[in-house]
Amino acid sequence: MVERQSPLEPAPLELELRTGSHGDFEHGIEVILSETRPGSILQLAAWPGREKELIAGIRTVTGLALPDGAGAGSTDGARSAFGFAPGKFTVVDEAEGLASAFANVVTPAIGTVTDLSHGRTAIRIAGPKAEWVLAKFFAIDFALPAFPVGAGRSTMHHDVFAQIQRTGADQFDIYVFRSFARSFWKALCHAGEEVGYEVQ
Amino acid sequence: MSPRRTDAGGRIDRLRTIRFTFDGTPYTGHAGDTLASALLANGVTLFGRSFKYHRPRGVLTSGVEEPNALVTVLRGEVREPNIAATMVEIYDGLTAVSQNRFPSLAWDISAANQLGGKLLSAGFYYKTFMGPAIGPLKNTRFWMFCEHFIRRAAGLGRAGTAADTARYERMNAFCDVLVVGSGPAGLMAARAAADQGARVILSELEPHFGGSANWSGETIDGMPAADWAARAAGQLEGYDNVRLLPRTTVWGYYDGNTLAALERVTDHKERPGKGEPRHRYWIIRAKSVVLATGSLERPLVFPGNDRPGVMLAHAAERYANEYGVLAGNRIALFTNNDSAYRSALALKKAGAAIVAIVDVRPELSSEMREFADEAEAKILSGHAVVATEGGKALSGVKVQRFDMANGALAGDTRSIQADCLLMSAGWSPTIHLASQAGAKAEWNEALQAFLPPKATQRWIGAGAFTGSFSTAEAIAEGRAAGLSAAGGTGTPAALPVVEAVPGDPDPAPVFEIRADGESFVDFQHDVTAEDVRLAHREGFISVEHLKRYTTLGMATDQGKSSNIAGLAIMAEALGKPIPEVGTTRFRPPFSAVSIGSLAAERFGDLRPERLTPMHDWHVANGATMYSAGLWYRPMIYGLSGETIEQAYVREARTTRESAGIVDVSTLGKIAVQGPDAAEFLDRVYTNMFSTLAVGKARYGLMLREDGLAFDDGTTWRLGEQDFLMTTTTANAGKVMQHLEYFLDVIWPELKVHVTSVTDEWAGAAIGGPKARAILAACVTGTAVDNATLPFMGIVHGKISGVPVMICRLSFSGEMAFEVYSGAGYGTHVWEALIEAGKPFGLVTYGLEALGTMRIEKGHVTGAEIDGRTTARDLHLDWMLSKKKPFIGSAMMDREGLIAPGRLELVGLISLDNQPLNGGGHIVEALDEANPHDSIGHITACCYSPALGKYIALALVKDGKVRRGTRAHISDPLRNRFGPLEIVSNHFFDPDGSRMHG
Amino acid sequence: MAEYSAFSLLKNALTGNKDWKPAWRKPDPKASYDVIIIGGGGHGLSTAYYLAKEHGITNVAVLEKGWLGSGNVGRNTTAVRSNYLLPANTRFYEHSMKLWENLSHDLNYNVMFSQRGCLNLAHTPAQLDDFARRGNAMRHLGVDAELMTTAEIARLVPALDVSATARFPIVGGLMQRRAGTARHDAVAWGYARGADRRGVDIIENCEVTGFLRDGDRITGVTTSRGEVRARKVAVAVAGSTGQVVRLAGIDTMPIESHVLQAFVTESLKPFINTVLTFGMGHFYMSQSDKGGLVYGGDLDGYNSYAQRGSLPVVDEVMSEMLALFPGLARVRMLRNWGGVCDMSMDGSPIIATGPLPGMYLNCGWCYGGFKATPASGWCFAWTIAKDEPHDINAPFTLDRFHRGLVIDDKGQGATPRLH
Amino acid sequence: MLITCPYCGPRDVIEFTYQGDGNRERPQPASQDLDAWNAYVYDRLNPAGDHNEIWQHSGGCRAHLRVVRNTLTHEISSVAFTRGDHKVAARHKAEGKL
Repeated sequence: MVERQSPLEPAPLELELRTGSHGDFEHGIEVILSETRPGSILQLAAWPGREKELIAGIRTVTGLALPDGAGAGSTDGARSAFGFAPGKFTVVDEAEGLASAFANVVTPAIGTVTDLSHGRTAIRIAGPKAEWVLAKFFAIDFALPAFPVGAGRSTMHHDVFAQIQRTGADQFDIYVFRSFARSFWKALCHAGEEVGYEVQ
Repeated sequence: MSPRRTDAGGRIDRLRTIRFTFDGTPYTGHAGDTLASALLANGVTLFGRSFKYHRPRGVLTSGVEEPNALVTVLRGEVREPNIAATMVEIYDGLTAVSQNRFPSLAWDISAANQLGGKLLSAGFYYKTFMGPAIGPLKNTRFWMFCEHFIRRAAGLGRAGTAADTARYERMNAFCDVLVVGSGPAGLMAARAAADQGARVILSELEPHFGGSANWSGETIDGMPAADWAARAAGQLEGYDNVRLLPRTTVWGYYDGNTLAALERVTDHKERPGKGEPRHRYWIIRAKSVVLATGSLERPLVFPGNDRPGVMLAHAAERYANEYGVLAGNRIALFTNNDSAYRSALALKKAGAAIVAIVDVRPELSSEMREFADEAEAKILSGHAVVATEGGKALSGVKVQRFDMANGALAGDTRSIQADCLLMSAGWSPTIHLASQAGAKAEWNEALQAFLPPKATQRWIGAGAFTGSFSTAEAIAEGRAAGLSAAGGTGTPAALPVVEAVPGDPDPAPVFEIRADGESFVDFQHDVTAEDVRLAHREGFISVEHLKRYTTLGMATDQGKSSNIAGLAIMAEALGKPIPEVGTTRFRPPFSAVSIGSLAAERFGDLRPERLTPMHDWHVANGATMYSAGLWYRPMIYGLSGETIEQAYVREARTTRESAGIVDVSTLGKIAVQGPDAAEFLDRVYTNMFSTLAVGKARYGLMLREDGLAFDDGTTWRLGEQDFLMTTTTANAGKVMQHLEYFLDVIWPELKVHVTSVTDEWAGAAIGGPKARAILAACVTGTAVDNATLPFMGIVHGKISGVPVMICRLSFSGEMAFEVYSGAGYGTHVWEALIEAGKPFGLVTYGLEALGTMRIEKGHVTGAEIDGRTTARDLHLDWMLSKKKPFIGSAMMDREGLIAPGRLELVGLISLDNQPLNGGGHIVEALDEANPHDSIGHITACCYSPALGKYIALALVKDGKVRRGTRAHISDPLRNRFGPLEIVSNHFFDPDGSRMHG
Repeated sequence: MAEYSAFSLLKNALTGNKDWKPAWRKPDPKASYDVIIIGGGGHGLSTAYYLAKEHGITNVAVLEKGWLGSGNVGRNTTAVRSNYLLPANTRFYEHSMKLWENLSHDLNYNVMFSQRGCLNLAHTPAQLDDFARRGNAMRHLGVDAELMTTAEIARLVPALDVSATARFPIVGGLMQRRAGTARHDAVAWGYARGADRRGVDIIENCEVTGFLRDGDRITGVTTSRGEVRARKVAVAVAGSTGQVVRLAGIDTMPIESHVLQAFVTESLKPFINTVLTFGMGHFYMSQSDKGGLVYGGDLDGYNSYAQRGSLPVVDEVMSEMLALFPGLARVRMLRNWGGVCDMSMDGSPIIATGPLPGMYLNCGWCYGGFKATPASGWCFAWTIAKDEPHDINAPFTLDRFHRGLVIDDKGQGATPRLH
Repeated sequence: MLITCPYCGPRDVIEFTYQGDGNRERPQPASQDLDAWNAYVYDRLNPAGDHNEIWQHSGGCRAHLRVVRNTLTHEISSVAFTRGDHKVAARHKAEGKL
């Protein structure tokens, strides 16, 4: 099978955007940046009134039980799902081919499946200063009580639209449009210099 | 030891000596000094020159409101002009220079302006410099000649042109309670709120928390107030629900309790840490705000009140108590209120001689008399200062009997020797943020000050900000404010005990002493009391007119020290009470904000770059990239030595002769899915889509509601309920919002989902006589012959192991195909196609060749669909379905849209074999000297390899009926004039035989 | 009243400036006038001035709710230009430009019109062609315009980042040399003084609370200072248009009121000597004679009558400023304020008779109000005096929207925030 | 300015796109009443006070919101999805599909 190319590769990228420790790391590394490269990124959208069936479908296929409420989500490490808009969910799997798995579960009567596996790039930021660095970009409250583990948010930084899921107490997965990924990655690294960052 | 430094006291670190320069002269100071305190300690009295008269000026204040002591701070080539010396913390190597003087601060030529004082009265420039009404200097010429010199005399510091290498960052913060100001009130508020478990941010514009506690000399909880404040701040540091922001000025109060603040992170450091920003721009969204911003002392207005050595009373007190610096050795005070007496005592204790306290009030309280005695100061009650003596430094003052009731002066003037005069006209609460937040301030007669307006947003005031000037009140109000801001019910910590200095907060209502000589109201702008009276004489009596006519309060300090005195003088002239003259609404920012901080992370990176999956391949293979909106696209793939025209002509010609391939990944792509998708498309497109068969594509046109053309593109039916819509690159976002609006607002009953999939697909358009053969050579899993893949047909297959979707459609007019694959496979498929194309002479082409071929075909793009053209203007009326209504159908036939004389799309052929310029106009008769009567303009042009001519598309008045006629290009801007023929926009292969193959 | 001149200035200086008289009287409203103009801003005052000067109609009252010139005439970024794309606009603004060029003499008041030029920067060849189209359109109407190369631009504005590596490199620009800036307040005061000297009553702190009617016909107004009658009532209230015509029972207009922010830095020594606009966003800047850089950007983009802006626009404007002038990062923004713009549905103004008999309408100025001040008053005065528009303002009717005769310089359609 | 999106919670105005006057009634698609169409496209109430307007949370969930906001103070008194907007829903029921 042909290897998918990441927008962060091939790397004509400057050194400080590549694997290694950068910025003020002598005083400790406080965030770790990586690209998670999931095999599947799907958008599932339910027709009004059919949301519960869709959520059930997500459970059937991924085993993830989504709590009630806007932006609610969950993750088991390999698979993640979260709501990002009324009746709409992002579902992610390490493996490819998740779309076909949903084909017979999310019927046209329930809603639609849109495959975005190539169109979105997944960037992970982890570490004690992850909230601090993200707060430089996004005007949303990253404090744990306001943004619990598993939950998702749709937001933007200037022209870059982003979906963010909190996948740990100090870990966030950010989904950005592929065409913006390189610019956003550069900005993220730049913002991380102050606290010392490592690219994995 | 420097002349003015006390032996002990203050919070400066006397063990650490700091070296810096001012105007090239090396000085030393101590850690904790500001530039102002350090220079004062070195006996410097002359800090700057005023704006208009270039008068010598010293330092008036000790804080953010400083109007006089402005300097430029240099960091290598990078200049930071107009910084108050009172706000600059010194560091080793600090280089500061004075401003607005030539050749030097001490000897400034423009000081000659003072001689013309009366001539240069307020608004004088409106009355002259108009010049003669006739002759060579008529109209604006004479004024512009004078303006040249006026501009050079005006202005303060000089801005740099060297790019600033510092970095700036933005920080989004959320909290329950934002406390602005860390005086006793602020500290108590933060503590009370934090104890309730609220998320608290405490901001302080100075380097140290504590505000007035740092210099009041009072005792709180049995310890010096400064120590109490330090302890309180230290305790707050221990809370993990509290964020302390020193050196942070909250400068803006915006809607929704959003506040803007500037943190000066490294201005006080020799050099920043790695990645450390110079300024951090905090955008704080607070559930509630406690405003504990304190108050500002006001100067008195009297002749010579601007001489270096004249200072605000509390400023001198601060310099003594906080920095261990004496503003003078022989100090006189001039006041209308009690607070100056405390200052006198403090300075006496610090080692200065207090030669006199001049008080406009006839009667003084016994406490004040005791203070004076303790300070060994002679009291001159019922007196006023009527003049100051000395040159660039004060040598003495003249005083005279003064009757508060009528402002009359009487008796002989007597001179008092002094090297420093301290003045106090009472205090004004710092209500700027509350005023920004919305309401009008209220005048308080007793305090002779404007008090905060009623809250229109969620804020609570505390301390001097509310007019409660005593520390005991401040502490009580602070705790209460913090408690209620946190919505707390728990019991707060006990109130500290304050041993306050006695004193009546109410000043006498005296702001100006009218005597001979210039009395300054706005120091920086040289606005005198006479200027205010002149404004009154000329009818500029509303406070806004006063401000604008005299420029009172428009200087860098924004009137912090001049506002009230100006109002008082105008009120007296009008015989009205001050509130009837009114106060101006304060606008953001509270104090000036670096532009770098506001641009923050976007400084140097205004917009993100948007790249296609094949971007790196293009760059590596010699493409010249072209910035199209946020995208980058190949313009040409030039060979060495080729001009742009040679390159695109080669690319276009080769494409028509064999084949060419172009990256079309930037086209907007929108998935339109759901049972009502076809119905929805019928409503948004002018033509039918419900009749489109699965596996087929169709060209579609959209109109705006007003009936004008909006966007075009092909839409592919991938399934019964599954469409892939393509839009122009430029309009992708607009079309998406257009669709979402109609689905969400107008037709919520339609079951349709729209999703942007632009980034999901890499797109390559391959066209030309050999295109099909090339695909046949590399596509597996499907045939690509005419039967399997007819015009506008879609097939699915694989290229080099990667699934692809191929649609046969043509923009170039050739037999052409668009090959879509997952973006992650984009480069892989692109390279496979190029490999397969080698034997067939496949060429990569860019935007220029793409444009050339579309012009030859007469296809329209954004240059023709420019928001002013209709489908008819573009000869697309064949696409307007009569079978159904669609967006724009009801309005597209309004009289103005079908009237004769509209600009219509035509083709142009150059008749002199010279290029036709984009943006050139069309005329029937040439008049190079004096061009007129344009009948239209060129929207796109090129050299057409297919026709061997320079051609263009144009929008021309009644263009359709002009086909076959001759006209001229008239392009005076580029001096291009010449004959051309107006033809149909379909230059090449009008019957489409090539693409239908 | 005394002429202003260097001589009168000197004479008064010698007598301690004690003899200066008010620039305009402060009369009480009379019971009736020939013409009432609602709105003591730039347009209302210039209308009164030209009614008196050009048409001999001096029995005129200008009614101002607050203090004279309290609206946009004192809140704009002072640019004056006539570099429009569509002929109707170019003709109108060029007429204004010609009046500007002699305005200080005409008014005997120095409005400091400084013809330092207006330069629109282009960042792609395609954009330069668009500017060429506009410049050529101007030239074909006898208006000055020229293209500048990047090198010429670098010489004119040395502080500008003209490097090819800039995110949006500068490839050239469109220059109108006769464009420039004027002292905004002085324009209001100069027209006020000029109208007053010709007998016009300028009445401040006089809010119009309703219209007097005789059937459909407007016969006067009720105000906070009593009833005032007139055969002709002209409305020139910019952002408040909707509110004022509503008093006459007209509920909807092709206008939205939006906030436009403006900014000024601390005073600097001469830094830039032209009016400059950025092509890849919305940013324009000039420098006042006092030395402050005066600049602005886009509308906040929502209906508002509050003269206060929002932060996102502030950040956007500053970012664009630094994209052009990286040296300004350490210069500081001193003051920021908002004005309420009457945004029309096609970005062009309305100067017409009606919509009711006896009523005359002047509105829809969008961004263009300040530079239009002389021509707006001139054309409006003509329209009021003759009960029909002059050729120059004939296209700016109220009914052009419904008839599909819009004058849409930006091609954005009925989306005011985009004009 | 903050707008409280019913789905995403309070968000900065920078995340939203203004879609204008929410009082405008779009005529039925097949309607030939030109005055009604013109009023819908060009005429505005433009009140000084509470304004019924449409915003899209384009930088978030992308839903369209019906917002009542005071144009004098910018105070927002109500926010709701336009979908499930009873007025609109009722009208569309009445209209049927087309």
